Amino acid sequence: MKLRYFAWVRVQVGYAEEDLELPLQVVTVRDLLAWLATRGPKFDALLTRSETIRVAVDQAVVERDHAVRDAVEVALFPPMTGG
Amino acid sequence: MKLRYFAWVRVQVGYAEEDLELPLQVVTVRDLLAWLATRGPKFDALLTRSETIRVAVDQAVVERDHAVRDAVEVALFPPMTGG
Amino acid sequence: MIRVQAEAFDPALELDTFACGNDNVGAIATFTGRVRVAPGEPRLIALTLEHYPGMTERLLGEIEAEAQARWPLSASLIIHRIGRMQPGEAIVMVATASAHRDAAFDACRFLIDWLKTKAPFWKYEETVAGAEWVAAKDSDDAAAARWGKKITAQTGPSGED
Amino acid sequence: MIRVQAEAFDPALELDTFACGNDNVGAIATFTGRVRVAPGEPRLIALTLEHYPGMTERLLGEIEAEAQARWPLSASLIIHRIGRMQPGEAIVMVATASAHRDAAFDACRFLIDWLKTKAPFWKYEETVAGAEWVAAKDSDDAAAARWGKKITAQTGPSGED
Repeated sequence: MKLRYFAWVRVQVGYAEEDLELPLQVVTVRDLLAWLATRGPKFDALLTRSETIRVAVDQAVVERDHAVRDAVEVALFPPMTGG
Repeated sequence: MKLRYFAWVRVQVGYAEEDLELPLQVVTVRDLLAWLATRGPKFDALLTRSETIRVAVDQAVVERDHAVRDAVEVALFPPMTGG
Repeated sequence: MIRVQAEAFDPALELDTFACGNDNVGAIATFTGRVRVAPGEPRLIALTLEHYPGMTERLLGEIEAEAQARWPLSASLIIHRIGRMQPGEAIVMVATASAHRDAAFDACRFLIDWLKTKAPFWKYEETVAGAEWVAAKDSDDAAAARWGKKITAQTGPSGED
Repeated sequence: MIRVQAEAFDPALELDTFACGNDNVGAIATFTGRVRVAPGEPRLIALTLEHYPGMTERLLGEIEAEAQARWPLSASLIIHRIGRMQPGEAIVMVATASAHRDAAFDACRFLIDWLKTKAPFWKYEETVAGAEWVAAKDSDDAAAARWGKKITAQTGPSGED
């Protein structure tokens, strides 16, 4: 699965994307965020602000209980500020 | 006093403006319309549709009980259709 | 700025110079009304706009001042054509500039809603089936009414201008 | 039509070619958002728009289709810049054409309200006092919410796209 980061999430993580294999216990977006937090201080710090992070699964913004296992691409980013 | 006519009111009257001296009994817009109706069939026919006619006294649209005696210019026209 | 003119105008050219050079403008809204051929109706040949010289300019100035008082606008523009024009030509253009989009949008719509019902213009349509004066629309009155009744020239029984 | 581009664009030129040649267009509404220098705040040097390539184009396409479904539009245009830009430059332009003004206005505002909160763009501001990511505004969420929740990409817990 490809993980992509945008805006200050990208800056916090330190890179724009990575390819990952999800552990079996990661089923939903919520699980994914919890697991990411175990990957070190950068992610831990990021996820202390997790309520402001939006998640898109295969380019559609979803809620925390959405499934991620079959996704090709999951993206984490702050609320949009376009226009 | 100058009377001005616009749009189909102008076409019905047959000219765009005229100078008139008002009889003493003409005090309000309502009086003016009633008096105009006595000036011949063109005005009589016009004023059978008088509920659709708007009146401006010195370039401000007013109601029927507005005074006209001291006006410089009074205009009769249908509802506006600009824009 | 107010312009009432018999000459054709180009909305793109007007937008090009509108509010340029003002760094505090974050939002520009424009509305352009064009002479339209309605499908299913007798084909339009020309539209003629008659107006009340003097009153038009005065009322447009009041309407613009009202918009400036209601919203924080950096600039506003009203152009209204008079005389005879062909399908596709621009009849009217309203443009508003503000720091933020709500003010620009609201002021732009306020201005065109008022123009439709309160400014002394009258439309005369020539179609292949004949010619007639365009009747006022109730929907236009309703659109203008939603902005309230603050224009001084729209006074009631005891109103003075 | 949807365009997401790094190159600067000229709103006047876009308006010049928008919906031209369509006789049934009676109303054109446009909105232009520009990079703005806010008085009283640290002077802005540049604004950079980051986006999510692929998702941006898909979501803008969905939003445009939604507008076309809700209102009888003859044409619509969304242009959004990405990358770094200077004060005064246009960031975004929305244009809508319809027979009547209500449809043109409503669709134009719907599109910009959605763009502000639902399209994957993020703003980064550089000022003389430093640089930071622009925070989302509650007022923008409220503006988008007044149009209801029909965009498929904005699905709830069980939503599939």
